[in-house]
Amino acid sequence: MTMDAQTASDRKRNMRRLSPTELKRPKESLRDRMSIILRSRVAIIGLVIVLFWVWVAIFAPVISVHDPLAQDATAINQGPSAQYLLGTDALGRDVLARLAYGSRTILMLAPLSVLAAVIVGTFLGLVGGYFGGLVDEIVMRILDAIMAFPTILLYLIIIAAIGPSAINVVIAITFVGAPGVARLVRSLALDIRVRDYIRAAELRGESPWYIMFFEILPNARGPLIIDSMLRVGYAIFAIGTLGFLGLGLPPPTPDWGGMISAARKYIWTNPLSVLWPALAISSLVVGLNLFADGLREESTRYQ
Amino acid sequence: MLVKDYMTRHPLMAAPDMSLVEAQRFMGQNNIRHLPVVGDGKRLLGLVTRQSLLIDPGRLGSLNVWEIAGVLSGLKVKDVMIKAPNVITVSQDITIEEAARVMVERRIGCLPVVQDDVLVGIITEVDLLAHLMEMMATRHPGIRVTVRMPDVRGELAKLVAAIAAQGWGILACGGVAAPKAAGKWDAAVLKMRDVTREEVIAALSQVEGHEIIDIRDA
Amino acid sequence: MQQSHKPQTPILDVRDLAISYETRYGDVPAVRDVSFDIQRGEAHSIVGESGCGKSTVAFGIVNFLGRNGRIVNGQILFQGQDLVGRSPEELRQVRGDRIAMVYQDPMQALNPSMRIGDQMAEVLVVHRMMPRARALDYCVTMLKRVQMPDPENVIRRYPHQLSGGQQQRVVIGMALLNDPALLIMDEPTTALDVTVEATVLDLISTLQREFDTAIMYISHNLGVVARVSSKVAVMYAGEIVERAAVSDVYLSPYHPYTQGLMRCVPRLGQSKRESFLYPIRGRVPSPKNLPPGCIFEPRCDYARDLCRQRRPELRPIKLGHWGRCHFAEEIVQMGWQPPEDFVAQYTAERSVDAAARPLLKVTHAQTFYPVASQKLIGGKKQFVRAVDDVSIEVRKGETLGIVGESGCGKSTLVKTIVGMEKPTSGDFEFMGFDIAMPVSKRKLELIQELQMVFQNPDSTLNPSFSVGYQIGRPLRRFQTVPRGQVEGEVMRLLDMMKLGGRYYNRLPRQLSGGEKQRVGIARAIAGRPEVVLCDEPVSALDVSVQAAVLNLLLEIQKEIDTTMIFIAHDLSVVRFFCDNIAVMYLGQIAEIGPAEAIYAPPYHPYTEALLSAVPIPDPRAEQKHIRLEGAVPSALNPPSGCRFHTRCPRKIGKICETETPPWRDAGNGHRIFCHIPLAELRQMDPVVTVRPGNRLGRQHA
Amino acid sequence: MAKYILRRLGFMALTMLLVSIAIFTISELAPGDVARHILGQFATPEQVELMRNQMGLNQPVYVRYVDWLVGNDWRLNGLVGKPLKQYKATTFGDLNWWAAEPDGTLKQWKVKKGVGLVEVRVTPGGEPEEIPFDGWQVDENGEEVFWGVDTASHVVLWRRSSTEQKVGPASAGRAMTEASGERYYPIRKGLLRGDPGISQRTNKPVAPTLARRLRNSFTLAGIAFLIIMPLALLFGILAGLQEGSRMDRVISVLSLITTSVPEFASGVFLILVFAFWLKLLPGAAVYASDIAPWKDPKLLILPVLTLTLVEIGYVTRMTRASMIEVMNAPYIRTAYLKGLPYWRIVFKHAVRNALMAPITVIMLHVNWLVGGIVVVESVFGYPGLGLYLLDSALFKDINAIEAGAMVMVALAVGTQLIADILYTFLNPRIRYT
Repeated sequence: MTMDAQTASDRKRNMRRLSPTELKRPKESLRDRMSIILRSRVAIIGLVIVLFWVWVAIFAPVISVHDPLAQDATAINQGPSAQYLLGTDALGRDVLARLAYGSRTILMLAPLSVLAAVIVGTFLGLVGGYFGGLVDEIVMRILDAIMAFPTILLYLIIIAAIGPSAINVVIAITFVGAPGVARLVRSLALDIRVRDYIRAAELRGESPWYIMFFEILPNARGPLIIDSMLRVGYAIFAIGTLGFLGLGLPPPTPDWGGMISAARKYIWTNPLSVLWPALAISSLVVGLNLFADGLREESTRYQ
Repeated sequence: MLVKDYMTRHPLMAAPDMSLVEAQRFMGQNNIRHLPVVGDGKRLLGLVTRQSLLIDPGRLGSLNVWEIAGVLSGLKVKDVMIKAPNVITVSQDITIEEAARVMVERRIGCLPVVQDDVLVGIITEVDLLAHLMEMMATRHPGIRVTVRMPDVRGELAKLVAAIAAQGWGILACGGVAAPKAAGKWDAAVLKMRDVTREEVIAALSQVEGHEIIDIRDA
Repeated sequence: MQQSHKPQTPILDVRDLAISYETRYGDVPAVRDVSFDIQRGEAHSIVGESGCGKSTVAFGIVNFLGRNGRIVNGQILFQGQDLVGRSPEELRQVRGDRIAMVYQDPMQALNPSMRIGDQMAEVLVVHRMMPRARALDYCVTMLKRVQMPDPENVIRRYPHQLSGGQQQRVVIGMALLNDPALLIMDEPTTALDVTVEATVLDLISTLQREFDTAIMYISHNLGVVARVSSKVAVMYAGEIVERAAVSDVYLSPYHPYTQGLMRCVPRLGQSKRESFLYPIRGRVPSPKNLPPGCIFEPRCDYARDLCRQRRPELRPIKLGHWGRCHFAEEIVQMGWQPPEDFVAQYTAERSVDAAARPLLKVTHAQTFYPVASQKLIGGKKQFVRAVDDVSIEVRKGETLGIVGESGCGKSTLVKTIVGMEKPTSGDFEFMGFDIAMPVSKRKLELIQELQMVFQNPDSTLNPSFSVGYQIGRPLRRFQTVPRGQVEGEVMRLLDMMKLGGRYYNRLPRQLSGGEKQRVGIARAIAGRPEVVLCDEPVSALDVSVQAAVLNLLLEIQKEIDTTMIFIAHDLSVVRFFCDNIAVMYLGQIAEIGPAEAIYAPPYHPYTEALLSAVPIPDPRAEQKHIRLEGAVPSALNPPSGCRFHTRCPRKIGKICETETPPWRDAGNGHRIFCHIPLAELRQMDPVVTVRPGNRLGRQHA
Repeated sequence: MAKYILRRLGFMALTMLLVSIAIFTISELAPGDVARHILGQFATPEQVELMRNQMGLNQPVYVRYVDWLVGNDWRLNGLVGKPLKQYKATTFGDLNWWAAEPDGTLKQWKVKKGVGLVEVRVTPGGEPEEIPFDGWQVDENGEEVFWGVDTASHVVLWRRSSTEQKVGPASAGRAMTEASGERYYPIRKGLLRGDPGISQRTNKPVAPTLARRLRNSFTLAGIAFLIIMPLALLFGILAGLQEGSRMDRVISVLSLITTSVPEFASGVFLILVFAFWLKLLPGAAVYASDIAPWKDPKLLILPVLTLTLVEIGYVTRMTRASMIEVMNAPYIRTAYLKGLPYWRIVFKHAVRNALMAPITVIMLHVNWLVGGIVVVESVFGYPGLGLYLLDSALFKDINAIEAGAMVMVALAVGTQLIADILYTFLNPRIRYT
């Protein structure tokens, strides 16, 4: 007997919750879905935070008057002033500008890498989950091996091998994230593939690809979407970590993790320049997770 | 003919915290005279009877009317009940006459039936009377005849033989020493179905030494 | 008789109970105005279709309504005292001590990580403060009383190590440990096989007498109710519509809904040739949206203006018979006539050409599943012999029924025929082609001719696609109609399913169970297959819906002359619906033949036992009492000789254990796989006999 | 069960093998190399080439891999013509390779300035002494050459002509760039024989450093784990007991926030608050290499706290979800309907089932914990395994990376195995065959 310890937690509930299930659930329109979001205060707070950073990213040039790369030798490691609202870093660069432009980087890379991970993971998960047998065994063994790896070690090795750059960060995060997505999709596919409508499709002689992508995938989208949103949070987390460890984007690029790592050395002289990026990345991840989690809680509450 | 066949299973019961007022109403509404008091798991804690509902006036002697009302409404079942060790109980595997003996000797009207301290039922006077009633086939119509005979071995057999000779069946039969005639035995009830009074008299009067002292349709 | 002098206080007296659930759409009344009482030692059933509030009443009594449910009105007098408004601690003392409950799915109800003994003993430990060791002894005694084999061993096991029937015995034993005054049983046998169900029902009756326990028995199965209880309350949409002694309700129901229910279920022995099922039209109203007058008015054949305006009360119509209908007396006198068009529609007789070449012919089919060896090293590979040497033939236009307990291989057989399993050996011939291969290797034309209807309405449709798309997909794939006409054909199919075009764009979640099943049927017949395999198509449906779906299948059969293989575990339905029946046991066919022949002697001993176990919704029916011992043996290592010999009540000796039985041909295609000579089999008494009497609404049959 | 564990151990060995191959391959493909790192930006190509030669990097990657895995002394002793042996000659010296004579004396050779090749000889227990060398052999070209063992554990091919002329450091970076020999083969015992080799970055044996770092990391993670587990399980159970209650919402949101804040950010916050503003605690955790971290617990507080903050929320949420699921299970309904007191239901029926999922997931989470440790160590400069690995990776110090990675993978896969076995004990329904 093999066991899926990872899925042990998200085992399907066998029992319907007692009461309200007896009532039919009415049709869910877009407005209903919006109302789900609006009903959860947690989700709203998260959404506001995320939207704030999206706004910052879009209007970065407006928000910051300075060039994020411009160095001002006369103002090194300074605290907030009228000229530099949030102060400057060790090279005399404007922290505010770097924060604003840094949000662009991170808000581009994180969703991109998650998208890539979801595409790869979904494909592998569907193939493994639907075909089962040897194919599944091989795919899952490989993914298991990747997942058995300490994540950070994986990042280290990948980045060490292909060198730090934006695209490599995306590749690394995809590589690390895809097995998780694959596992999720596989467990959903395993659940869905024994449903009668899949058997009906097989009895129509449908091709495996049709069944995977048209019969199974649409029914897995709910958990997949929420999982992806949580993953964006983790991706930001990871990008920040890579930046902090010096494995992220190459130096002059504004990158929150890198900013923290650089400013960490001057924490005793210029504590604020390390505080700002730390606050920025924390708030963004917290916002995203609050949003995703609020949404999940609310969408499962009445089921 | 054991207690477990005649007792009331799952009797009404009360929790020790039930107020006395409520218990009174409860017994009245459900027309019962004995209320076993049980804790969790139906463990017998005590028994409330009609008598125990009557409060000893000594307890209230020094109180004024308002105080009396207050005390009465504050009284709980556990304050007035006969506490468990003092309640006479029986096990469900004794015979019904044994239960009757206990009740007669102790002059009590009810016996909680207990197994491992847990209340399994209750047997009351009414249950015993019901038992008597059933033994005498009260519900079934027939000729009820009381025959007085000498208290000698073999006399009942003669009587039964006489009835058997007629091909009749006996619905119920019970005997007791004749209350006012020494040396005689009343074969109290011989209840028979589908016969007439005349036929019975004719048949039984042939038995020597037997005397029909009462015969009626019942 | 002895009870008459005892106090008249019922064990349970529910008065005007109303329960509501708070949802995001506001308060929804789940149960309204429910009153009934249960006397000491009485078995009282509550029967109704799913979602009518039966379980809610039960949970209301034990105060388990969840966070959003509450009792809004009424009293629950238990042993004379009201449970509504009592403190949680008082209620806790009552639960498990004076009121116990047995639930539908025993596997789910037992804690998977605790030993049976501990789970049982804690009831005594908590309520009676009994020391654990003594409590365990007591549990062993109790397990003996519920006829559990080897109880000393069982208390040390975990729930998953017991069979379903044993688990249910454990749950029943646990419920009875504290000698409760009231035992609530919520569909306790629904998950069990019919033979196990029969033994559990026997056990319940025995224990009820022994413990003098009042039983509130909740079920949707009219047959089970008739067997276990003396009184019954019929619930509909949260209200009790009729309440009386079982025989009164079954033989002369007053309420139109009860009458309708009785007309929906086929009686054992009826067949489609001489009788009809009359579904109740419409569907159960949503609790959010109840009609202002009588709740049954929208579906009632007798509805009048008064019914629309005023809600009827539950009133005594005659002694001990309560009904919630304004016109109960009139209705009964009027009698019921089926709509004329309805009768005309279904009376046309179909004939099967017995001499025709079989459309589908399976000979010596075997389907085995390999099982991993249990040994550390080596070990021989073992096989589950799910289907082992089965031969069947189906002629055009014929319906073959396959019955048997779960695990008898009926599903595997069908899966092998449609190509979802690979046969291990045997010949599979369909329309002259060899089909002993999985579906992926078959030609599209062959695939088209063999389609399937599934059991579970909730999973038969893909929740992401509209009804129209899903019915249209086989049309496009098999190119049954030219491209441009697909939509029209889907509309036609929807009409045929009595759904109509407005269903075209609906998503499955907007459909009721019966509607989903109709769509599933439409999808199966869209490609105009020769053979449709139905895997328990109505088992998951409520009886009123079941009748409609069965009628629909009959209609399809008539209109497009489809051949069908019909799997079911309900022997009445199979008898009603099928021309020929195969009874399967442990991967083999025990008896096969025309439907009417299966249900009359000569029987295979297994068929006889099955028929004896079926609960029949007719209090006049008398069944022989035959109960099978033990559980179905493992298909990994089936018994030698006759596979049924381990449980056979008519075993004749050594020969049953050693030799494969011969086929006894009883003529007319009726064959029995048994060592007992045919002459002897013919002398069996019929299992079911019905005392004569009028059956409501079936006079014209 | 035994079969299952054996299979899993086999799987673990296979994973480690694949990982080690992958790391070798990747580091081979990666641009730049360790020699360049060691010598710095201004080294000449010749110096780099020399360095690579000395480090054995010129050999094919598969040879290096096999050497790393199973050692090469058994192969190299053919070149020297004598068995090779490890011996620690002086109290403070390193464990070095020597060529062993049949009589038990051990020999090394080195080039002495102005003298040429000399032989270092030692008898076990005695002091090493230098004696003049005269063992040149003539090769097929008629030149005088010699295969010997140098003082830095290489098998070296010396040529008489070059050893006597070209002497003196080609100094750049470390002194090892002295060129005296012609071919270098670093001698190693191989990982499978318990020797992870010498760190190319520090030029010290990997094993002792790794052990010390591992001990430090274990201290950090162990303390954090001891704090996290009881607290998180408690919070998770409390929150899960009453889904939607005020307590649940507070715990859920707080745990979500703490998990969402990356370690480096929360570390920074903690430093700012406790070290910078309140001046209560030191802001870094730098230890001398031979001091065990528990000797100075004050330094440990902030790193442990950082790690705890991030991890506690995760475990709490896990436990909460599992608890909610269990509390909705039918057997809890059974327990309720049996009339059990609330706390008995919670402790006897719910908790054990509810802990099944979190405990296994927490064990699996060790991966994540390791990642957290790297960052936390990096934030506080804590001398743990994570930081060692990070530095080694940035330096492409292949021996250190490989050794560290092996330890981590063994840890990760091992905990998974433990998690699975634990699960079978918690859940009687699963018995491995």
